[in-house]
Amino acid sequence: MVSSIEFDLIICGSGLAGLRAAIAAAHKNSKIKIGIVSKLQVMRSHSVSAEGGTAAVLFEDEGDTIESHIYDTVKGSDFLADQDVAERLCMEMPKQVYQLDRWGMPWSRRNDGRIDQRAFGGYSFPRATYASDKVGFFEMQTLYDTCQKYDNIEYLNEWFATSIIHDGKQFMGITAIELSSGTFYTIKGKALIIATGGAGRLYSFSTYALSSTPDGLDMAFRAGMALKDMEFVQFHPTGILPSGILITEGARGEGGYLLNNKGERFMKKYAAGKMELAPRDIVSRSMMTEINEGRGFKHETGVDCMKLDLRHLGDEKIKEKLGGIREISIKFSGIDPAEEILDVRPVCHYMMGGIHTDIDGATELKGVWAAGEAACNSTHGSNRLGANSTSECIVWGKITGELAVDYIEKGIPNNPWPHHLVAAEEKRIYDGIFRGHGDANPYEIRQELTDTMNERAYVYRDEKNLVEGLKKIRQLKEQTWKHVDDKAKEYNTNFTNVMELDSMIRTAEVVLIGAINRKESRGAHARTDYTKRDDANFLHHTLAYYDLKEPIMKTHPVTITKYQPVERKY
Amino acid sequence: MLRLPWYTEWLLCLVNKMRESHIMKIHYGTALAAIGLVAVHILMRLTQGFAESLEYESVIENYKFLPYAGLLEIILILLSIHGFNGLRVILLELKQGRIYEKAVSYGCVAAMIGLIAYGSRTIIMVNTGMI
Amino acid sequence: MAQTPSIAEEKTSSAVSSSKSITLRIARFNPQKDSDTSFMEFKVPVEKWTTVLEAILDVKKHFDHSVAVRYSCRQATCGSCGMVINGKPRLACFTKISELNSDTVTVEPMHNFPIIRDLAVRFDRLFNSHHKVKPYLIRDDTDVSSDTKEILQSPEELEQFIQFSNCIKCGLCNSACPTMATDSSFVGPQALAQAYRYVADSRDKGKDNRLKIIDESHGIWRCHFAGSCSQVCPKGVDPAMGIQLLRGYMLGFRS
Amino acid sequence: MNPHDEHKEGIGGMANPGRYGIERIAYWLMRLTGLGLLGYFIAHIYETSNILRGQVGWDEFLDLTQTTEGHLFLTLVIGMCVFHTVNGIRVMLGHGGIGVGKPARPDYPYLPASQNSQHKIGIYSAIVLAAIAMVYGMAVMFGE
Ligand SMILES: Cc1cc2nc3c(=O)[nH]c(=O)nc-3n(C[C@H](O)[C@H](O)[C@H](O)COP(=O)(O)OP(=O)(O)OC[C@H]3O[C@@H](n4cnc5c(N)ncnc54)[C@H](O)[C@@H]3O)c2cc1C
Ligand code: HEM
Ligand code: SF4
Ligand code: F3S
Ligand code: FES
Repeated sequence: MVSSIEFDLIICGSGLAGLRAAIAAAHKNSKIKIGIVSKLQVMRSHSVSAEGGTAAVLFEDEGDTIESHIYDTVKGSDFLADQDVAERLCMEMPKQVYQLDRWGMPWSRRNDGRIDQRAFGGYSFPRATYASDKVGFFEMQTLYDTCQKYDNIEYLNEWFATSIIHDGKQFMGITAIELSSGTFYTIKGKALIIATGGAGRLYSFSTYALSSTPDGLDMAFRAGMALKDMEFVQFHPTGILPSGILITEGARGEGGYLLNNKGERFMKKYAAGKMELAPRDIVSRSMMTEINEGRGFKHETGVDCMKLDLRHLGDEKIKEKLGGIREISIKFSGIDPAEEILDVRPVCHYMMGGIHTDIDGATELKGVWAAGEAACNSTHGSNRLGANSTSECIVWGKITGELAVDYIEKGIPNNPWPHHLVAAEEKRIYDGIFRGHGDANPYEIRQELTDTMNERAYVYRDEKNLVEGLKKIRQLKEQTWKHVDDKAKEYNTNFTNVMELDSMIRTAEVVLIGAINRKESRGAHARTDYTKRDDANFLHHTLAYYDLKEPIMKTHPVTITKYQPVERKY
Repeated sequence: MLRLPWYTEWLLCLVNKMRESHIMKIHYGTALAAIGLVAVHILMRLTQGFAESLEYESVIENYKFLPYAGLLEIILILLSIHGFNGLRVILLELKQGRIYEKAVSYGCVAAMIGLIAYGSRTIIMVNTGMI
Repeated sequence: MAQTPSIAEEKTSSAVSSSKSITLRIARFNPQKDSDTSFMEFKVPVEKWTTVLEAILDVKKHFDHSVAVRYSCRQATCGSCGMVINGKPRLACFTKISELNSDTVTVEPMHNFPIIRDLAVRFDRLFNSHHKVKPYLIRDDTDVSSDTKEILQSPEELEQFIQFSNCIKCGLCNSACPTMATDSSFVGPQALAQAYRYVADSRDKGKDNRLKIIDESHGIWRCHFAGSCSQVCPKGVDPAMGIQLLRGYMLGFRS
Repeated sequence: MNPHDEHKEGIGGMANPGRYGIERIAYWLMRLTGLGLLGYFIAHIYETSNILRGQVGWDEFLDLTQTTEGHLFLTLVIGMCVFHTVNGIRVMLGHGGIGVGKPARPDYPYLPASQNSQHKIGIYSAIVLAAIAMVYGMAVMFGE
């Protein structure tokens, strides 16, 4: 018999989105039992790494408008955002910033006591609400601590979810492994919110936590839900060398310069109006163009890079507003940004794509919602603006949390439990992976996969490289890496690592196929063989459905309300 | 065998109900008060000359001087409270468990009272000339 | 178009010249199977920026997949990777091998936390203690309505608690504290520092409530200002300061 | 119970002078001197109770303590007393939140304000004063 536990609402993932959903649900109904399932200890989620800001319109009295936030988001998305969704984000956000304030968020303050905001890429008003340069960390802390108020939230720390169980009509539960004991569980539930975050570890040069693998996405994918717009991967201009840890856009927001080897602020050539604060896709492309045309630098590891100059900000301002990156660069790169220039390079930073949802965060399966980076409700289209992601997590965390409670309260038909699906899942992971055999080292396969993605599907892409990349991924898939050498039950991360790899291979395929199919350049997807945006043929979302052989690709229309696509210039 | 005085039970009950902050305030208070009093005690020995002060006659004389006997009694009480509470703290941190912790608390209070009673006996008996 | 070369390729090509290697000793222990801790030794190549975590993951990747270790952010913000490195509690991802000045690096699980396996320890007690001190703003109007604005707070007021807000719940302080070494009921520096964090927040109204919670026999008074917590804290939280300031309220030195 | 269940560092870890600097030394000196003084205090009460045995009993007992060992022991007690008192005052000030620094934004590399020179000086003074008192005590006792 498989061990089994039961909740009303299961929240899979405990980043900003997951925790915000938990609070919303617990607050709405103190009777329902909520279980937060996370493969990490709840408060260790990747969201703690978010640095720069959370976008919201707070200073309407000083000239900012919600309308402008909406338009900046839509324009930033290269018109692939669903405009009604972007509108919902921008309308809801101010309230959420104040809500966090009331829960104890240590927002940075202006001298008059109001919450401060800083400039961020692609916005026409400084509206990135910040708390030094540890926004995500403080938000996570605020949400985790606020969760402590509610007795109906249970924390399943270090439980690795492996699959979604449904009967074809509605959600029934999930399967998961409790890491500390190695026990395989079914967790029955009436509703599920997937908040498993992004998949940025598909790339070896990445700002993400090492745990940001696509197992959550893949779980939904295998359960029949579509992955949307996966070809759009954001590369942040400033990943520090050699670690790839992020230097927040806030560094440029506070006035930092990007320099080429002639000592020029080269952004004047590419986005004279916004300079370093153009949207990320544009800055990253500009940097790669400079490097490709020979105006870059070589880091001592041999990697090409550009320079980020913060020296003119002065020691005090850096300590006050950029303390976290100061710590990171001194510690990990041995450079004090007040004294020396930093070596930076575009780095994998965000997945615009994710599980296909509607404006409410509902997926195609009844009883399942998705929120945060794991979801793709199409707020960000083909390029997310900085600071809009934590906002999205918070807004749709709240929305999905409340909707899931509504759904549970209405009562759900008690359909028979599909035992065979649990048995099949057990077979898949234990017979297929845990007891597998082979001599390919899964860790080396993972390295090869992420290197391939870095090499073939980076800032600039073309047919040849993408096809090569896909071929390589499929070769790796065929190798005999499906085995777990660690035979112990307790805390077997070797096992979860191989399951992560399994999901990475499938997701990498979806990214590459989507990129091959999209024969245009839009937002973060820049093809050197199709350099123009092509609204006639590609103003649509990409959907990918799971199939045994290869994903089935479809398209989905973009919702356009007020803003017709125009050329995107900064 | 030393018999515990009648108020032991009552004190134990009180100690049981006290907040830890009250206990620790007493701990600090006794320490502070002791600083001054112990200084007087030692200085008196030194002014009399250390060796001379230990002569039987002078010790008896000291005890019979009521204010000094009072001083000794107060020091006795203060330091017993302070010292045994200190011991309680150390023992409490060394090992945990309901029964053990109860035993430690009660044991320390009992020892404290025992020591006070024993020391007081000396003072009172000498002071009232009962030897 | 000139494609960018693979970063991984470049890394390996330059690694050969500059790397040296050290001996990494990893404590291995699975309470369900073993009777005692043993140490396994591995020779790992290191660069000047290699962190202890990277070295451990290198072992996991190439030599022994079964090393049990907790990690995530690799940038000292998630608090996963606390362990005892060459005798002192530190974050593995925030300790460079080069700064240890030693050819042998020994890693052991944190003290004062029960071991799950190898370097991974149980945090239940730390999380429970944290929960116990009511780590959230206590006030009546925590819910917002449509016309709610922020509660004004000056930068100076923020300064009163921001340092304690930096706590990543890594547990290093609890691992270093001498009281924790024998007292498994002590709330511990982590939770006490968080109690102070909320008490010192100008928006909070729960001071008396919280002071009461920590005023018990294994509460705040079991701290003797040994200061080890602050010495090992990787985030500058300084729990020792927070605890003494908190106690200042209770002794009537502050209000 | 398996000792690893809790994996507490135990008394050995409590002392640990090497790893945590002078503050940790002060911590366990405070403990040891406290216990030592308590031991002495009990003995002292017993010692003085001999007065009840009259002149002969008192002198008999006094002779037992007026030896070189006895004097060395007393010297130690003097040292313990001075250290415990001076450090006790420091600790009480610290516990009251005095001299432990002010909360402020920490800048990397983080130097904890509570581990400051004021308290270090306090600890060193306690040790030095204890040493002086011991020398003085020896002079008085052996100098006769
Ligand atoms: C370095 C960095 C800086 C950033 N800075 C900003 C910024 O300044 N502003 C901004 O708006 N955005 C920023 N972002 C983006 C933003 O941080 C993320 O998009 C956001 O935090 C994602 O949160 P999430 O809640 O969706 O998921 P995450 O925080 O990624 O959490 C994922 C959760 O899912 C759980 N999980 C995953 N798989 C499983 C499984 N199989 N079983 C169980 N649990 C599972 C994990 O344990 C984790 O709890 C940044 C991103 C990075 C990488
Ligand atoms: C007169 C001056 C004294 C002062 C100022 C003083 C002060 C203190 C203080 C402040 C503590 C608490 C330490 C802590 O919590 O970290 C303490 C502990 C202690 N004291 Fe004293 N004390 C004095 C004398 C004595 C005497 C004479 C004795 C013996 C009877 C004694 C026995 C103890 C014991 C056993 C402890 C517990 C040890 C510890 O917790 O570290 N003290 N003292
Ligand atoms: S106070 Fe410091 S050492 Fe302790 S848990 Fe928090 S961050 Fe870690
Ligand atoms: S180490 Fe422990 S004793 Fe107090 S000052 Fe820190 S909590
Ligand atoms: S891995 Fe996150 S703190 Fe070290």
